[in-house]
Amino acid sequence: MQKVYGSAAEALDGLLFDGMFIAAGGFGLCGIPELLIDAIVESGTKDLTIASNNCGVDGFGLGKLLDTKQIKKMLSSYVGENAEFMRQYLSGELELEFNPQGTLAERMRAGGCGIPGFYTATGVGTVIAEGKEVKSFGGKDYILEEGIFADVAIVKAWKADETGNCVFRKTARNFNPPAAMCGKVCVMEVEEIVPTGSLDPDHIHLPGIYVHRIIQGEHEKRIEQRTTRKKEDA
Amino acid sequence: MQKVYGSAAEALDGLLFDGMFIAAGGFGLCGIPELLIDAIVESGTKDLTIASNNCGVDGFGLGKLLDTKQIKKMLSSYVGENAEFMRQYLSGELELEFNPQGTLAERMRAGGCGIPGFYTATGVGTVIAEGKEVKSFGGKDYILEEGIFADVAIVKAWKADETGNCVFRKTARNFNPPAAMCGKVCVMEVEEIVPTGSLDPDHIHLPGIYVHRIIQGEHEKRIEQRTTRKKEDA
Amino acid sequence: MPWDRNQMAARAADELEDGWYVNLGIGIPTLVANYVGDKDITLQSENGMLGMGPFPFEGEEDPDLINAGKQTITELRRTSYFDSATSFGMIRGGKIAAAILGAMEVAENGDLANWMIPGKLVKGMGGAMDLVAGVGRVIVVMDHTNKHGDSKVLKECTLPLTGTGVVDRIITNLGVLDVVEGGLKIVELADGVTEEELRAATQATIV
Amino acid sequence: MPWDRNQMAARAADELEDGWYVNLGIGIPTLVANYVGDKDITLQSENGMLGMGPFPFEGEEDPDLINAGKQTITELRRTSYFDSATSFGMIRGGKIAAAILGAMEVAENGDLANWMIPGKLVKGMGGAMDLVAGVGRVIVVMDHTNKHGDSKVLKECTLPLTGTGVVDRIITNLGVLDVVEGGLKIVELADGVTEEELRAATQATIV
Repeated sequence: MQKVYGSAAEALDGLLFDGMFIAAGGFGLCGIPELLIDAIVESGTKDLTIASNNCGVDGFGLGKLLDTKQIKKMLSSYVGENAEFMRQYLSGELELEFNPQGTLAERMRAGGCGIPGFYTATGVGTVIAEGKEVKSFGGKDYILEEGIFADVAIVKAWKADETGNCVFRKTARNFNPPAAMCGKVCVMEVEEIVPTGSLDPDHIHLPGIYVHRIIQGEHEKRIEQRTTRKKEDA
Repeated sequence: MQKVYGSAAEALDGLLFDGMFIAAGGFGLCGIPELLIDAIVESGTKDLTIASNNCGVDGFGLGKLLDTKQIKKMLSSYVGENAEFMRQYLSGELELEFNPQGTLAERMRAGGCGIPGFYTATGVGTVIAEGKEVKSFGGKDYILEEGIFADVAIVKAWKADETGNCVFRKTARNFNPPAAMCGKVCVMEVEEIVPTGSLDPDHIHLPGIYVHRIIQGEHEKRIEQRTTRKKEDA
Repeated sequence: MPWDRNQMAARAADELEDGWYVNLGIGIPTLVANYVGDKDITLQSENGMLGMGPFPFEGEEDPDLINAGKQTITELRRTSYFDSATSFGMIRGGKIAAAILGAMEVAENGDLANWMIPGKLVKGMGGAMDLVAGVGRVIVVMDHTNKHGDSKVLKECTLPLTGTGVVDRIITNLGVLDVVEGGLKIVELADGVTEEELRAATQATIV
Repeated sequence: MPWDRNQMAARAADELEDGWYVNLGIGIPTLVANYVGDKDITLQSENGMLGMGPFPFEGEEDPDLINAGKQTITELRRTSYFDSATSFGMIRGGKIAAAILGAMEVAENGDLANWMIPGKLVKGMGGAMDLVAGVGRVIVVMDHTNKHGDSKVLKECTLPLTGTGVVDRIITNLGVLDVVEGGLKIVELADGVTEEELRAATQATIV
């Protein structure tokens, strides 16, 4: 069971094909798989459908795949940080399926957990409910949402051991575990690969069973909104 | 927000009523809420419906509530360790709704996550599917299972801080997080209450939002099957 | 004189009860955190955190620690982190006592529109639809009228909805209204605002 | 001579491939762990653990560390713990490559019965229904006949089912059979067992 690869390109070797469906972790630019995104840009794989809460920003994160027009369709909850996204979407070059944020996260988890559909009150009576089955439980209406099953998941963790057990740091966890779960193959990039046995088994956020290939690398970890207070305010 | 109570009886004060629905954590005798079970025995509350993977053993764990005939109905996946359970069940004194173990766990999580129903392949074509809606996804049949919403959850963790953030130890985690989630009120017993701030925010298994009342106490932690090997076998 | 942004935020903070877990939206709702005083309120950030702290001191920003508005923040002693599925599980499951949100339009039946202007603003709903469908109490904080002077408190929303019948209470620069049977009920007037002024600025039925 | 329990377990271990995550049922399947040799196999215990280790040394039993059979066990360097919902999420989601399970009856269409004898044995299915519905490959290990000499490899199961059409391969004391179109196919005979003996002990259609 050799899961550790030398580079993002090697880790993605044999997994990419035009028209494929990718689930990506991250929220905004926090906890995004920077290195794997770069490698997909490099690969030139096109007509991608990507499930990701956001689509990066212009020129960074998944925004890079917009610039190269490799994305055919996004499943996202919020794409407001990205002028190129708007341009492609409004011109009809890019398809967009809005998913409420919690619905998107749960759809990923559901896919990973072998649940093809679940009911939620989120979006009832809104445009999100259009074309979806409505069922009443206890006199209240819910809509059917389907599990997401991706060809490949690209995710980012803080540390992983050689068997793929991994831990995330603070709010960089976000969509990474559910995205990892819903990929037929999950490729993970981390800041540090540690020897197996050095992570406490009670502290592992995502067990190695979900992680098929791992790479270690340097991350820019760009900050989207740098908000601070002055020491004297405290 | 005062969540810490002095005793199991105090922590359950005002929550118990005849005919109520309780979700309980634990697997076998591992990670069960021993002290809260004792307090419910003491309370005399009857006609209980309890969702719990098992029903303890004769004279310990939920088995104590069988001895006092306080249980009307169990939702469980396995009750094979308990002669009194069999006696009451076969004589018609006790109702039993078998739930596959994973379905039971997911039903609890679903209830806690506001999901009234989900589809699973587990049990399709078996007695478990009787009376349940069947739906096809991708040409395969799945059955509809409903979320569990309990009046009270009784669970056991290893340590909790004063805001209810808690951590479990090894396989004593089991059903405790999903059971905690599905209770309108969740009462938790722990081996140690630690000051808020002493648990690493990245290591918390169940955030305090799910935990309403906490007690600390001594646990017997009985072992059901003591299996060992000799040093010379190693 | 109508309330300003900070007064609206302060008024919204009065809605919160000791021990509550609360989600604050972007804009004026964010300011509510400044006015909770001694109350024991735990703020959720729906990207995966309970116990959201203030902005970091300059130079202490952590790219792994942001709120749902993508701003750098800090943690508290009570903080816990979790993934997005768990985060929205607690929202959908009714564990969050209240959400305080901004709005473009609110209707007298509690319908809320706060995520889209067709053909113009197509950013997405983020977590707003999950929040209004899941939390215990939805409190809207917004200006009573838009920049053209048109009422944002309507008989029916004209924009795509975020949720139907979800709003419990509306706090505007002119006062506080509750969604009740048959329309809206005036709970309170902003200092110096008359009932006539509020009624004149309101398209919705006031009962 | 038919295989004994350990030979059946050893044969079942041959089914496992390097890198697999595997769930072993109670009884003979538990013995499979003794025969995986150098292969990198990670055992799941469905009560919430990956990387199940051997029994503890005497005096080192930990009540917080048990397997799905409620036996005290140990952890390994690769071990991770998780809750029951997550555990069955990975089972249901097909992340477990194979389950090796005991059975009361198997039918030629892959139906499996291993949890209940009506009016007699009412213990419950535990995680068996989830496992057979979810894992990549279901391998049954059992004696070919019951203690009365009746075949357990049947045209149709008579007992309440655990799953329909779920079994991929059957390993018995007499040999190895695969569930294929139209019935069962003999893959291998136990040492010294003839095809006639196996056919005679099998009620199911052999193709």
